[in-house]
Amino acid sequence: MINVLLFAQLKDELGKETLSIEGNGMSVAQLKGKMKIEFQLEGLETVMTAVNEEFADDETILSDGDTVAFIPPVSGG
Amino acid sequence: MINVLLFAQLKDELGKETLSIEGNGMSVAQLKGKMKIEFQLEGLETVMTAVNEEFADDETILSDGDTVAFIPPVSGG
Amino acid sequence: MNERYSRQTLFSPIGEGGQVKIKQKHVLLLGAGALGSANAEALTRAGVGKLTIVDRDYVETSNLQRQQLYTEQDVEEKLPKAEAAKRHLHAINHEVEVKAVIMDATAQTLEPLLGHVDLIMDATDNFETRMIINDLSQKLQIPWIYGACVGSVGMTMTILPGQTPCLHCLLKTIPIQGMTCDTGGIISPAVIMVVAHQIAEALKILVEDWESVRPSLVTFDLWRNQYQTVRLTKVKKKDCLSCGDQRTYPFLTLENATKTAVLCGRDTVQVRPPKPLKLQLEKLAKDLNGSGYLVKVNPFLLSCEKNGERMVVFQDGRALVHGTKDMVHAKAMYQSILG
Amino acid sequence: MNERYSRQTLFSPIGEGGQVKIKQKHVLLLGAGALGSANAEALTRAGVGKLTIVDRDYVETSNLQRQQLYTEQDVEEKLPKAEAAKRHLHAINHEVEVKAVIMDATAQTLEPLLGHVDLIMDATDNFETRMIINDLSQKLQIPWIYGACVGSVGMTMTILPGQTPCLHCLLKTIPIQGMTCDTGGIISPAVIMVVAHQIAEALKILVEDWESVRPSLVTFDLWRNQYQTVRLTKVKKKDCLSCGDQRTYPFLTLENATKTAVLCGRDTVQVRPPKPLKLQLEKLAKDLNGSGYLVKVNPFLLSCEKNGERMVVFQDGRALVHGTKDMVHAKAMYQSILG
Repeated sequence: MINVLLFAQLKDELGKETLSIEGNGMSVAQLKGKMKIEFQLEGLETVMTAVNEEFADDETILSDGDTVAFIPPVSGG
Repeated sequence: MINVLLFAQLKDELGKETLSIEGNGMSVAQLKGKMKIEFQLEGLETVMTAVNEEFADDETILSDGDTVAFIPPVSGG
Repeated sequence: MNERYSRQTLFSPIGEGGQVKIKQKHVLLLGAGALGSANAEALTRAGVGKLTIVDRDYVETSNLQRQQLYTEQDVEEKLPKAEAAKRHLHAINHEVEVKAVIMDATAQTLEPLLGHVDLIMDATDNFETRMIINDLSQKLQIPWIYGACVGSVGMTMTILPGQTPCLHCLLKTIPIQGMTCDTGGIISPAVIMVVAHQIAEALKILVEDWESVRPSLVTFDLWRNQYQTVRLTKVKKKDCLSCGDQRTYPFLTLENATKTAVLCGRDTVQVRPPKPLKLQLEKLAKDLNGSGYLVKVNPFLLSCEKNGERMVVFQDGRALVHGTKDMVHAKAMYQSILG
Repeated sequence: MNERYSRQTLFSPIGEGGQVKIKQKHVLLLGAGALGSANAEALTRAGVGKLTIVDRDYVETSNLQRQQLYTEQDVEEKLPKAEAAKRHLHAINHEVEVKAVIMDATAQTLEPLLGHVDLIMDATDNFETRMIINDLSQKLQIPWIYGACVGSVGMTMTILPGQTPCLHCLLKTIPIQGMTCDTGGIISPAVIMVVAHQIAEALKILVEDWESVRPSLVTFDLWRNQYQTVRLTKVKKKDCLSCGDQRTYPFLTLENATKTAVLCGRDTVQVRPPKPLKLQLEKLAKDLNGSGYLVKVNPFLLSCEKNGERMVVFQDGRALVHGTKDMVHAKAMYQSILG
């Protein structure tokens, strides 16, 4: 299982901060696609992703036990 | 082994942020005593202790794999 | 919609309803130093209804490096901080009723100010006063927000009476000989990082969004790139003398307060801690030396001098402040060194 | 010892030597809004030698809730923010040389200001300008500190040319349709939390304590009690067009800039993004609706109106701002909505 951490407005969209999801061997992009369908999460295409607190791109392959954080980029100031 | 995290000036006193130390079955107070002798760390009596990110008192018993953070209390303002 | 608060009411956890609540609330801010001035500015800009600021000090040159609101003109006029803050706050937001109280905060002087107060913000520089706030908070059922900083380090925690642990549950004894801003220095990022947390918690409390109140203690070090939250679920003690079943509010009694007395004919104030301490005089000497004091030390006492003022500290914590008859000033000087 | 900075020189990673270095440095601050005014105040109090502030905007009532320095008087006088900031900063610390530049920052207008600049502080409100900063930083070898906030959320990252990854390594494309302060609102704690991190990093860079510079991106949400650092060790790309081997500094070219043009005789400015976008107009309409705009939307375009100003946005990102001939104002309005 992959541990998913949802930051900022994503936490509100899903109604919780963390969840576990099947994703061993998936890429980050595939996980995003799966979450988009299962939870109707909008705007996952443009969020930053951290895998185990390390910045990761869409091609990164996930393994059981990984923690994936989705972090919306912020532009205001 | 116990993972020890040193905060603020304690990090400088020891010259590093983290270390591993034998301490299975010890109390927090005993670990403090051991660290005082081994590393000549001053002022451990008055620091706050967190075990696995949970506030802990001197009597808390430690197990292998625990992460113990020593946090000096701050009074300025 | 009030245009002034439009970006704050747009933030959905506050909204128009939250803004109305903020406007109805009265916050007492204890201290108008680094944490105090920045907290005062943020609360005033946010549109709190009434703000009472308590401080015993006046504005000095060395404050300007990190204390918001104050200007060189305030230093020149030697304005009391509470009064200087009030003037600047009025120029920022005349809608907020600011009350400046220039006094030394003790259990006895504070309690009368706490009628109809919804929240106490801690911006003091010592644990003795915080323990008084903590007891008053429990006695009068007023939430308070602990905040403290030194160097690049800070710490904060929200206390809701009847719900969270209190500061006394955490600290069995008042820690002594911590680093203070007078010995360890302070950089402004540490100040405003604490204030960021305190104001976020304050806004949650003012709009009564209790579920969002942070349940943990936060500590950080911005220079060493550290940040940690510590859960407090096991901390609340049934036998705590401040918030437990058999509470006595020990820090509201005179015997637990630092005492000051003018020594007749000697232009000297004696400062005495509530209980005898066992100071590490050598360590204290080292800290003070690094911070520009002229220090002499022997196994029994430490003598330090700066800017023409001299203080002698005995190993049991008793001190003599020479060259003054002002008890508030002497106590402030004592606490600025011993925390 | 200069009494003003005594508490800062007491902080041993700065010390007397660090204070001398801070005094010798020149910082360019881009933006004098929420992040900008607070950064300006902290840098001025810390005693930076020279501070150049670039901003295109003037002070409005809705700024006062979170933008430090500014007063009701500034709103009344409709002072440009850079100029208002300069006046307040002078009263705080006359030793700092503050230069106010009132202009729209583009690659072409910014580059001439960057001679002898030691550090660029980001206090802008959009990614387009940040990508320009990022390219200029790489071209001229000047460190910069990204900072951004909205709602109770913030993010910051330090970029050292030749050492750390750059913003372009992280963001392959400029994200569009992020929440902005005009659509998601903003509370002051989010602002000052970002500023705390930015100023800590700035001080490290100014005193040349390179080892202490934070190697990770920080993100937080103060209302939801979240804080996370993200390591960036694998992010730096050899083929990055901004910092890689074959760099072209793409954001310094005119073709990659948002274009504005006055439409003759129509009192309207057309704003065009560098590349056609594919906006989710329905989502944008929802955000704007929540923030006090009068919105109409169909599958092809969105029309929004507030305070007598009307903007029409097409699905490809092109927009018409009606009721003005001021291109800078039109671009600011566009970016305040689209980020």
